[in-house]
Amino acid sequence: MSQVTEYSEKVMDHFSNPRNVGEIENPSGVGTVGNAKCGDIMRMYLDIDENQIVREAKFKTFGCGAAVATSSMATELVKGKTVEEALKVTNKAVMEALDGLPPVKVHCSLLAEEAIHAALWDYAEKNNITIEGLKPPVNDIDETEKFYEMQG
Amino acid sequence: MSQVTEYSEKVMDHFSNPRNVGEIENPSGVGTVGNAKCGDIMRMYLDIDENQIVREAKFKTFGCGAAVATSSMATELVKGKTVEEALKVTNKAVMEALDGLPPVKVHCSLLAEEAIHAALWDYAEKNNITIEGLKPPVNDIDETEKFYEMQG
Amino acid sequence: MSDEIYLDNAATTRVAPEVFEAMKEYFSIEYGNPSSAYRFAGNIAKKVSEGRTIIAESIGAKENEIYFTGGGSESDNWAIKGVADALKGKGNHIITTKIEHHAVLHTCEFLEKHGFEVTYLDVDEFGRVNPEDVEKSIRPETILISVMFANNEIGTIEPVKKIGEIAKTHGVYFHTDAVQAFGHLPINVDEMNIDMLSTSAHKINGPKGIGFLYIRNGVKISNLIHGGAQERGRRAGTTNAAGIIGFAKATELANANMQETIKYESRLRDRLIKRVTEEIPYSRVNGDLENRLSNNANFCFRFIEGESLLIMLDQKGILASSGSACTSGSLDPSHVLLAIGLPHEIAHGSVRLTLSKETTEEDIDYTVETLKTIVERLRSMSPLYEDFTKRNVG
Amino acid sequence: MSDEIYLDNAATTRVAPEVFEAMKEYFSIEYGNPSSAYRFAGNIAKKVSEGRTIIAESIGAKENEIYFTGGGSESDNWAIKGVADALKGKGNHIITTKIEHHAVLHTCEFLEKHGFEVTYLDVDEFGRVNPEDVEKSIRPETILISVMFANNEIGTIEPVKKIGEIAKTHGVYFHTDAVQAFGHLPINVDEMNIDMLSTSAHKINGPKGIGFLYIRNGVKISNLIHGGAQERGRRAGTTNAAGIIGFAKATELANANMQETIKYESRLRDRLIKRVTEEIPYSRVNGDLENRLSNNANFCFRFIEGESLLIMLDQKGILASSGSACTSGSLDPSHVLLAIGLPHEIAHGSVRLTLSKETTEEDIDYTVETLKTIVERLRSMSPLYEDFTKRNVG
Ligand SMILES: Cc1ncc(COP(=O)(O)O)c(C=O)c1O
Ligand SMILES: Cc1ncc(COP(=O)(O)O)c(C=O)c1O
Repeated sequence: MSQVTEYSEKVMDHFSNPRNVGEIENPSGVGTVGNAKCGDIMRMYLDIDENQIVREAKFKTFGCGAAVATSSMATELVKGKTVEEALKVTNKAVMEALDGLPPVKVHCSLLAEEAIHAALWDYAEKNNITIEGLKPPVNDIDETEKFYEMQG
Repeated sequence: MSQVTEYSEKVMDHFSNPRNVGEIENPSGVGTVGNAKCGDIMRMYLDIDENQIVREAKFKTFGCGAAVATSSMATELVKGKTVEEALKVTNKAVMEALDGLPPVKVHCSLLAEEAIHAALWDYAEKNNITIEGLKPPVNDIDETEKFYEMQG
Repeated sequence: MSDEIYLDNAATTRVAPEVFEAMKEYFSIEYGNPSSAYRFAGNIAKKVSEGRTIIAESIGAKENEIYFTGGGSESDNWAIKGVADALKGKGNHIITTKIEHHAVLHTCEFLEKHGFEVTYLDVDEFGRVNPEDVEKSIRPETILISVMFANNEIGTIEPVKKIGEIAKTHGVYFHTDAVQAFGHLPINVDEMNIDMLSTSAHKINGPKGIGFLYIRNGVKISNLIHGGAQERGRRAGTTNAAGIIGFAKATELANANMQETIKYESRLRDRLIKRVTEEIPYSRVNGDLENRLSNNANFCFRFIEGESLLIMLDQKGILASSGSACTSGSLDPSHVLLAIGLPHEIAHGSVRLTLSKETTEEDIDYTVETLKTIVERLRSMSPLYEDFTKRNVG
Repeated sequence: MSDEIYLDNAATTRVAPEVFEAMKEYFSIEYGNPSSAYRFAGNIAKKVSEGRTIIAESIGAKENEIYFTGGGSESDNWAIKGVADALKGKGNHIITTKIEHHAVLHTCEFLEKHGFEVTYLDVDEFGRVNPEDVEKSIRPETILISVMFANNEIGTIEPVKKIGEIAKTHGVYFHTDAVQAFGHLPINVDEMNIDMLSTSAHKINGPKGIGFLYIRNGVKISNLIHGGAQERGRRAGTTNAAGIIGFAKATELANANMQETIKYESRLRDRLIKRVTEEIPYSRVNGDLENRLSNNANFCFRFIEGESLLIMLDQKGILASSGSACTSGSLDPSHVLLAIGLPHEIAHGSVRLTLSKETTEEDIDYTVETLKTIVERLRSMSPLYEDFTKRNVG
């Protein structure tokens, strides 16, 4: 793979010391994207206050080094932002903040963007509001069922 | 080619210090075999006395290391022999006397045998005798003509 | 490098110091072309020929049945495409398995685009090919059976001898990719009825860029690399004398200590497998536990992904691999793990640890402890593990 | 070896000490697989990538247009068979010349057995291909033109740039076998409109078993060696890191001193040619005197045969070659000498002396003196010379 060589120092830093790993109890919004079949699942928890400001963001990720690093960076980027601003944290923004990703890993940054959107969608649904420009997340994690049936 | 490695010490000796190189003036028999196109020409001169004993044998050869060595060995082998005995100096005998030849060079020993036969044939013709078992040599050196026309 | 624990010997190995010693003068001192007419070329020709003899004898073959190539991939390509081309008048069917190396699989796929039909046999959950399946797949138009000697990912050793017998009975050529087996296991091409066999020097402490294809005398096969008359007119290219001499030395070393090495490595391997499967929950070992390469251990750890695991191992000084290094750049999990029936998500969480005789028991124990910590850490970050524990609680 | 005069540098060259130095740690110390996920593989990947850059830049190509192979023969086979396979739907005609290396010729002959038509262009008495002949041979179904950059036997440099222009105008791919030219002559694939270019490291003081094929981005070509994803999925086989690093160093050295080397070698070569043709009667130089590799001299000596000459030279410490070493085992004279119009019997009496920058003027003078003695000696044994002198007297 050679990803290690190709990962920037920032990526390696966010992989080795991921920021905001964990769960939020009773989150304002939570979203899970990706699927285990493809080897990446990201779950993002958001704590959003009454001014629509993201107070806290946490993640859990099953995936490669880039998946972990992009999740970590995505949580960092949305923290403190308004919902509207958070929505504009694109995969490009995540990549740039990480000083780039190897071409085969670009999809991880897309996943991070999707994770933010999924968490925001959940927040919007729970609060019965509409966030302009936000589309419902695609759920393709049904494969995971099979996974639990498997003997370890 | 790797012939050098594959040549026996005897072959190398007969190549480096060929015995009986040269011409015989007014030979009892002389024969030229091979053709320049294939890269080998051998000419053998024989001096045969009234008792049909080969007193002297000389050769000239255009050809590879094995061609020179087999010519040299062939002259050695026929010297002192009767015509009848000389006729029995086969390519196998020449090869054995040289401790063998690499497979791609076996044809040189055949040429040496032919050279003996050609010289004996010439002797028989000149003296109007028949040597039992001796066939006329095949002349295929006509290509050589073209050779002389070529500018050096 | 020296303070790291190298557990990726199935990917490539260190050139043994003795091998390097044997090769080195053939770079700058004895550098000539063994096909030349001068004496100093002759010395090289002699060393190359001695090397060929060592290698031939090690598998019970004749010198003139060994054809040096640029490595295992070339050997595999040559065997399969060469027979396909030579026998295309006779038939167009090839039998192989789902767990072959890509050098075999992609070659077969290429041939499928050229009018050939290929049967890719299933394997059982341990990665074993059933010889009966081989036999049942033979058709009148079958021209080649290609089954690997031992698998590069999960270490399973295939029933090559039985397959060879079947191939012989049915008059079909039998090729085996022995890249992982050569120098690691005893091989005899006659006893095993092998017609063609591929190897690669760098898997047995030899240099990269050199391998050979054994071709039984009489086998009809077209050339893959046409040109000069090297390798008896069947594989062109200026003879890589240093490579051959190094490969021969590596073969010699491997053979001299084969039984000892197998014994030594198996003990460490078994310790590794035992400790990991006992001490790390939700882990499994892949491949056959009995018929297994002595240096191979392959694990799946549920709820985590292989690359993250590899990088963390690397950060702790342990060099391992997830599946085949050749699938680099691809996001699909190993075709071998899928073939033994693992779902994608579990196959993604695999790691291959391949030992050498330089591996120590301390290395193994350190690796187990490190794995425990890393797996735990990654699980604590895994949404799959979160769901799993919540379900089990709930 | 050290007290011998090595004049067979077109066959193979000595690995330069700097090259050996650059390579050596990649055998036993940094031996990993650059396609692996761990850091120490990363160091190697970096060196390999730097090497690719050096090599790419040396011919004005991009890094991702360089594909490492096992040598010149593989590169030639790949270029020709790869394009033939990829474009077989478009056409089945290939244009090449009568003086190509066997790696090209035998590959074309193989394709002829598979439905392709090949035009083998004549050359003039100096071994030059006429670009007009190339143009005239192009048909609607022509898919490839393959003309060597410089000939390995007689040193003639072909009008590659003109041929490249013609190929481009007609929309036909142009491959050139630059095995003898790379590192010896300035090459720019864009200026010369080259689509594919074959090289081999051991011709420029690099190691054997490594070469590359340049493939212009966008060129349609099938793989020759299928398997792992190395070389961007186009040439399988564990990366030969030491080989690539050595090749890159050799390229660097060759480029740094190219003009000097050309000047130095040409002077010695011209001295050799002048003295031989002036001082040895019935001798001729083969090949083009102007467009000629700076290290190549090729002579015919009438009335004598090449192998005998070679062995005697060897006995005097001079290592040379007659025609191509690849035709070893064959009794036919060089196809190149026949193509420039020499009759068989003269072609048999040829010797190729190829210099390097380590060759000295003393070496050249000693070689001339030795040649004089040997030629005289062999003529005194030659029945052809006997006939010739008798005729001229009579
Ligand atoms: C012009 C030419 N092409 C191709 C080759 C083949 O190269 P290799 O022997 O490295 O495969 C050679 C050298 O032998 C050559 O001189
Ligand atoms: C089973 C098997 N076959 C073929 C190969 C290809 O060998 P190489 O990379 O030397 O071409 C490998 C190793 O990569 C292998 O493990």
